[in-house]
Amino acid sequence: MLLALRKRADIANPLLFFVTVLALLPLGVGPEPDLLAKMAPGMIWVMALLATMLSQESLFRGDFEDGTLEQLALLPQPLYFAVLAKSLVHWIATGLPLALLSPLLALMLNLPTEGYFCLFVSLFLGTASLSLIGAIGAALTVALRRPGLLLALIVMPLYVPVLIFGTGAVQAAIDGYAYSAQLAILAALLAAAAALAPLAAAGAIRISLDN
Amino acid sequence: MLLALRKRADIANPLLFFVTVLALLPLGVGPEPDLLAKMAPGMIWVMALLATMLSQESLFRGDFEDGTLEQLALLPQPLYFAVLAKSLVHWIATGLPLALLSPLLALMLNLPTEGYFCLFVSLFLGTASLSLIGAIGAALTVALRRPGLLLALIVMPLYVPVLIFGTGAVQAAIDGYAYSAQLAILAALLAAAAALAPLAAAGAIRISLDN
Amino acid sequence: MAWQWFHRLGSPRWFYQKTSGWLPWLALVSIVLLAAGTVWGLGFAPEDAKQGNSYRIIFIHVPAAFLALAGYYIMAISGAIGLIWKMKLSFAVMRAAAPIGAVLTFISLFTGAVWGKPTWGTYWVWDARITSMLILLFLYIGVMALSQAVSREQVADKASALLALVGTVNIPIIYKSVDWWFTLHQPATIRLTESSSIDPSMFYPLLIMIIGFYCLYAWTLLTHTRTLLLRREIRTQWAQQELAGEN
Amino acid sequence: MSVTNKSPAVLQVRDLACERDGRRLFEGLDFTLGAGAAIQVKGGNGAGKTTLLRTLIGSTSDYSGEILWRGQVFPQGLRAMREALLYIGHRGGVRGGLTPLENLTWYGATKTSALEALERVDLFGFEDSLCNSLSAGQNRRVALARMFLPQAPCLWILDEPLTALDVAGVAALEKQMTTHLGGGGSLLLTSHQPLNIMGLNFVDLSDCLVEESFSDTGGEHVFN
Amino acid sequence: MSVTNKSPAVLQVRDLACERDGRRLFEGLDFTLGAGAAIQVKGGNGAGKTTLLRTLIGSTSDYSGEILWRGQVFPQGLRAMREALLYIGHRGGVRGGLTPLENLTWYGATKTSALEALERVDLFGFEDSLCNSLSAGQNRRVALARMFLPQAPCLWILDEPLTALDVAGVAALEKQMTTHLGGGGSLLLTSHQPLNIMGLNFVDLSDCLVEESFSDTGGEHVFN
Amino acid sequence: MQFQFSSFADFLAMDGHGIYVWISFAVTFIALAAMALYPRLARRHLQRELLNQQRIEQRRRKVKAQRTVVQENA
Ligand code: HEM
Ligand SMILES: Nc1ncnc2c1ncn2[C@@H]1O[C@H](COP(=O)(O)OP(=O)(O)OP(=O)(O)O)[C@@H](O)[C@H]1O
Ligand SMILES: Nc1ncnc2c1ncn2[C@@H]1O[C@H](COP(=O)(O)OP(=O)(O)OP(=O)(O)O)[C@@H](O)[C@H]1O
Ligand SMILES: [Mg+2]
Ligand SMILES: [Mg+2]
Repeated sequence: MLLALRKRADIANPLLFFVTVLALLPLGVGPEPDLLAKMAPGMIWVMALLATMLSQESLFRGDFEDGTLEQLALLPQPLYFAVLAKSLVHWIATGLPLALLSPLLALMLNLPTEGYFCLFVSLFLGTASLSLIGAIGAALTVALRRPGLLLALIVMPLYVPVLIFGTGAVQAAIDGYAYSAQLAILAALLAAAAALAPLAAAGAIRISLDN
Repeated sequence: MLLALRKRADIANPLLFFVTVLALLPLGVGPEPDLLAKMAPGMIWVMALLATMLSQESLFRGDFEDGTLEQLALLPQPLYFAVLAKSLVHWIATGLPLALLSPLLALMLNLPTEGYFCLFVSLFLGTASLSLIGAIGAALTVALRRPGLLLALIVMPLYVPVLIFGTGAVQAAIDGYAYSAQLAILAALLAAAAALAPLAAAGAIRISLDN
Repeated sequence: MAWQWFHRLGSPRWFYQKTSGWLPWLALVSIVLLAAGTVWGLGFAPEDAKQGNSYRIIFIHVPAAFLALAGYYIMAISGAIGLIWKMKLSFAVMRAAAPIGAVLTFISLFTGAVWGKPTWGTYWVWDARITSMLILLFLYIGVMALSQAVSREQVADKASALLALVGTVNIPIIYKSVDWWFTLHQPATIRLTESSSIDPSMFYPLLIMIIGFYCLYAWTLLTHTRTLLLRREIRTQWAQQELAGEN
Repeated sequence: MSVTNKSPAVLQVRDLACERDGRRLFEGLDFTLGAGAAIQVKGGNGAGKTTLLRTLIGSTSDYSGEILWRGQVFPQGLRAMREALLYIGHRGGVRGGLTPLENLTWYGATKTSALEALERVDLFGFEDSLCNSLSAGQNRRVALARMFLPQAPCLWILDEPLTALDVAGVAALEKQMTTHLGGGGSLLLTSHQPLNIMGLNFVDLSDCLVEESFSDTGGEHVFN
Repeated sequence: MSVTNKSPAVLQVRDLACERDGRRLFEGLDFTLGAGAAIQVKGGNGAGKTTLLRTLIGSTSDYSGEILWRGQVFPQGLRAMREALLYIGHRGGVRGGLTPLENLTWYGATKTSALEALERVDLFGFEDSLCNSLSAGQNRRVALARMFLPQAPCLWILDEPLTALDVAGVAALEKQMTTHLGGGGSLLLTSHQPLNIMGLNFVDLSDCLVEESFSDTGGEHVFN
Repeated sequence: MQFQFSSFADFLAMDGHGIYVWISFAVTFIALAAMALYPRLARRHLQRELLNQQRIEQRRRKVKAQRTVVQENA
C-alpha cells in the first residue's frame, strides 16, 4: 500500500497546488496586507480542503480501472483496513505536507504570528479527517466516468464541520482567546472519522463494484 | 461533438460546485459583510477559475481512454476544429452558466450593485479564454495516469492575465472608474486564445498520443 | 556548409566532445568573477545612504533575477528548436535549463524576501515584480513536473517544450498585467531604486557579479546538458566510454 | 441428479438465474465443480459468461438460486471461498504504474517466487519496466503470472484468460492449468477459443436460456 | 525485388526499423500491400505488431526507414492515407457513455446505415443501451461495426480485431473482410488466431529481428 | 577603494543588517553549489546503473544460451 509514496511527485503536487492557488488569491483580491491577513485563516483552510478533495479523486480510480480494486475486494480480509491504509497514505502525501508548509503560507498572507502554531495543529488534525471523509466520496464516485465535480458536491457538505472548527480555532488564536476547545473537537472529529469513514467507504466500494 | 450537452448533469455540476464553495467561504472567513464585499470579485473569479480547471481535467480523458481521441487524430481534418468545438462546448457547459449566475452570487457576497453588469461581462469573456487555455493543459496531461494536481500546476500560471484583468474590471466598476479598457483587453485575450490555444492543444494531443 | 554545421551541432556526441574543452575555463572564470564580486560587494563597496548595509544583497539578487528571466527564454527557444527541427540536443538543453532556472528564480525570490524585511518591514509584499517572479517559478516547476510525469523521454521532451513555448507567450502578458494591476489598486509606495542612479562604486561590483553569474549559468547548463545526454545515450558506445573514462 | 462422490464437490450451482436490464441472461443453471475438475463456460457474446463468473465470486448479489462452496450456501460460504480463490477478470488487475515484479509482490508473492513466475510467463528481462509500456499480451501475462506462483489458491476462476496471448503463451497456460488440475485444484473459465486441457467439461449458457421452450434443459451436470 | 504490377501498390514499407526503450523491435522490414490484398502481421507478444501498425498510421514518428502511400513518402503522404483509412486499435474507440447507435453516427454514419451495420454485427436490440453496460464482445462488435458501414474506406488496419469475439462473430468478420478485398480494398491486421481469408499473406516480425545474425532476411515481400 | 568596516565584528554585524545579508549570501551559494554539483552525483549514479545493466545483460545472455542448448538436446 505504501507504494503510493514511491512517487515523489505525488507529494510535491498537492503542495505546489496549494501554493499556486494561494498566490492567485491576492491577484484576485488585491495586495492590501490587512485584507489578506483577515482572510488568511479562512483562505488557507478552504484551499487545504480543495487540495485534499482534488487529489482524492484519483484515490481509487486507478485501482478501479486496472482491476486491482476488484482484487482488493476479493481478499478475505475486510476492506476496512485497506481503506484506512489508503487514507493514511493520502494524508501523509497531502495533509501532512500542507500542515508543515502552513507557516510559510501564513507569512505570505500576513497572518499575525499568534496564529501560526494553532494553524499548524488544526491543519494537522483537520486534514486527516478530510482525507478520511473524502475517501467515502471517492469510493462512491469511482465507477462513474466523469466524477469531476460530483465528488466535490458529495464531499463538500461533509467537510463543513471540520472547516468551521478549524478556522474557528485559528481565529480564536489570533484574537487571543483560548483555542484548545476547538482543537479538542477537531481531534474528536478525527477519531470518529477514523472509526466510521473507512467502514462507509468500504461499503461504497462494494456498491460501486457491483455494477 | 455536441453530444456532451446531452448530459444535464455536466452543466449543473460546475454550477453547484461554484455555489457550494462560495457558500463555504463565509464559513471560513467569517460573515462580516464589508469584508465579504471587498473580497467578492476576487473570490468569484478565483472560484470560476477553479471550477473551470477542475471540470477541464476530464475534457479529453474519456475520449483518450476509449480510443476516440486517437480516432479524432486520424481524421484528415485538422484537429484544430475539434479542439475548438470541444472548448466551446466546455464553455457553454461551465463558463456561460457561471456568468449567468454571477449576479446571484454577487448578491450573496454583498457586492455593490455597480459591479453586477461588469462582473457578468468579464466572466462571460474571461471564462471562454479560460476554457480555451485550459484545453492545452488538459491535452498535455491526458495520457498521464495521475494527472490530479499537475494540470492545476500547468494551467494556473497561464490563467493569471485573465484573472487580473477580470478582477481589475470589476474592481474598477465598483470604484466608479471606466472599465471598458479592461474588458477590451479581455476580449483581445479571448481572440488570441481562440486563435492560438486550439493549435497548441492539437499539438499537445498528438504528442500525448504518441507514446 | 552552414547546414552541415547545424546538423553536426545536433549530434550529441559531437557536442559532448566539443564542449569538454571549454568547461574548465568557464568554471575558472566564473569562480574568479564571483569571488571578486562578492568580496568587493560585501567589503569594499560603500554603504548605501538610505538602506544601509542591507543593500549589499543587490549583488546577488539582481544577477539571479536577470538570469532567471533570461533562462526561461533560453529554455523556450531551445524547446522550439527541438520541436521544429527534431533535434535531440536542444531538447536536452531545454530539460537541463528548467531546474537551473528554477533555482535561480528561487534565489532571487529568497534574497528579495530577506531584503524586504529591513527595507519594507515585511518579508512578503504582493508587488508586481515579486508576483510575476513567483509565477515564473511556477512556470518552471510546471515544466519540470510535466517532464517528470511523462514516462517516455521523447514524449516528455515534446510535451514540456510545448508548455515552455506557451509559457513564453504568457510571460510578457503576465509581466504587463501584473504591473498594471498593482498600479491600479494603490500608488506605488515602494519603488525599487533605479539602476541608472546607481553609483559607479556600487555598479562595478554589480557588473562583475552579473558577468560571473552569466558564466556560471553557462557552465552549469553545459554540465547538466552533458549529463542528460549521457543518460540518454547510455546504450551507445561513446557514452559508455565517456562514463567509464571518468574517475 | 445424484453427485457421484468420487471427489468432493467444491463449488455447486443450483437453479441459478440472472437477469440484467430486465433481460433474463440464463436460468435453471445447475452444475457442480469438483476437485481436480475443469469447466469451460460457453456462450456467444453477451450470453452472460462474465455475469456468471462475477456472481460466483460474490461480486454481485443480484441472482436467484443457490451457490454452495463446499456445501455451504452463499453468502455464508463466501468468506471461505474467497480464501481459496484466484480470480482474473477481463481487466487483469495489473497496475500500469508499477513494474511486473512490483505487481506480483503486491499480491503477496516473495521476490524470488515472483521472478520465477515472471520467467515462466516469458517476461524475463521485463521485470523492471513499467507495465504501462508493455504490450497488450505482455500485460496479460503479468496478470496470469499469478497462476505460476507457488501456493496458488485451489479454485481458479478466469475470464477469457487467452485474450491477447500468442500461441506459445496459450500453450504454457494450458500446461500450467493441467498441472493445477493434477494437483487437485479446480478451474472455471470462459473462452471463445478451444482449449487443450485433459478432461475439460463444458457448461453452455445458450442451453440455459429457457425463453421459447419451457422445458428443463436436462438435470444437473456433475464434473469431477 | 521487383513489384509485379498486377495491381497498384497501396502501402509500401521499405527498410523500416523501430526501437522502444533502446530495444530494437524489428528492422529491415520490407513489404508492399496492393489493392485487394490482405496481410496478417505475425509475431509473439511484445514483438512490435501494435508498434508497427501505429507507425503505419502515422501516430508515431519514431522510426527509421520509409513508408509510402501510393508512392508518396510519409509524412507527405500521410494526409492522403488518412482519408482512406479505417483503423481499429486495441482500444476500440467506443464511448461507454453513448449507445452503439450514437457511437456509429459519431463516426459520420447516417442513422439507417448505422442501424443496418449494427444489425449485421448482431447487436439488433442493443442499439439503445449504453455501451458501458454491454459485454466485452459486444463492445468490440460496436467498434467493428464501422467495417459494415457503406462507403467504408479502402485501407483497413486492424489490431487484433478478433479479441473477445465469439465464433459466429469471427465468421461474420471474415466474410466481411473477404467482401472488402473483393471490392479492391486492402487489409492489414494482427491476430494470434488463424484467419480464414482467401489469399492472406503473412509478415512475421520475428524474422525481422537481426540481433544475433546480421544477414538480411530475404529481400522484399510483395503482396498483391 | 577601501575596506568599509572598522573591525571584523563590524563586518559581520553590518549595523544590524548582517543577518539578512549573510543569510542571503549563504543560501545563494549553497543553492548554486548544489546546482553545480548535481551533475557529478547524477553521473556517479549513471555509472552504477550502467554496471548493473551490463550484469543483467550478461545473465540474460547466459540464460538464453542455456535454453537453446536445452532445446537442441530435446
Ligand atoms: C521577493 C522579493 C523580490 C523579488 C521577487 C524581486 C524581483 C526582482 C527582479 C525580477 C528584478 C529584475 C528586474 C529586471 O530584470 O529588470 C529585480 C531587480 C531589483 N530589485 Fe528586486 N525583488 C524583490 C525584492 C526586492 C527588494 C526588497 C529590494 C530592495 C528594496 C529590491 C531591489 C531591487 C533592485 C535595486 C533591482 C535592480 C533594478 C534594476 O536594475 O532594474 N528587490 N528584483
Ligand atoms: N510507450 C512505450 N514505451 C516503452 N516501450 C514500449 C512502449 N510501447 C511499447 N513498448 C515496447 O515495445 C514492445 C512491443 O510492443 P507492441 O505493443 O508493439 O507489441 P505487440 O506485438 O503488439 O504485442 P501484443 O501481441 O502483446 O499486442 C513491447 O515489448 C513493449 O515493451
Ligand atoms: N451493468 C450492466 N447493466 C446492464 N446490463 C448489463 C450490465 N452488465 C452486463 N449487462 C448485460 O448482460 C449481458 C451479458 O453480459 P456479459 O458481460 O455477462 O456477457 P459475456 O457472456 O461475458 O460476453 P462476452 O463474451 O462478450 O464477454 C450483456 O448483454 C449486457 O448487455
Ligand atoms: Mg465477458
Ligand atoms: Mg499489440
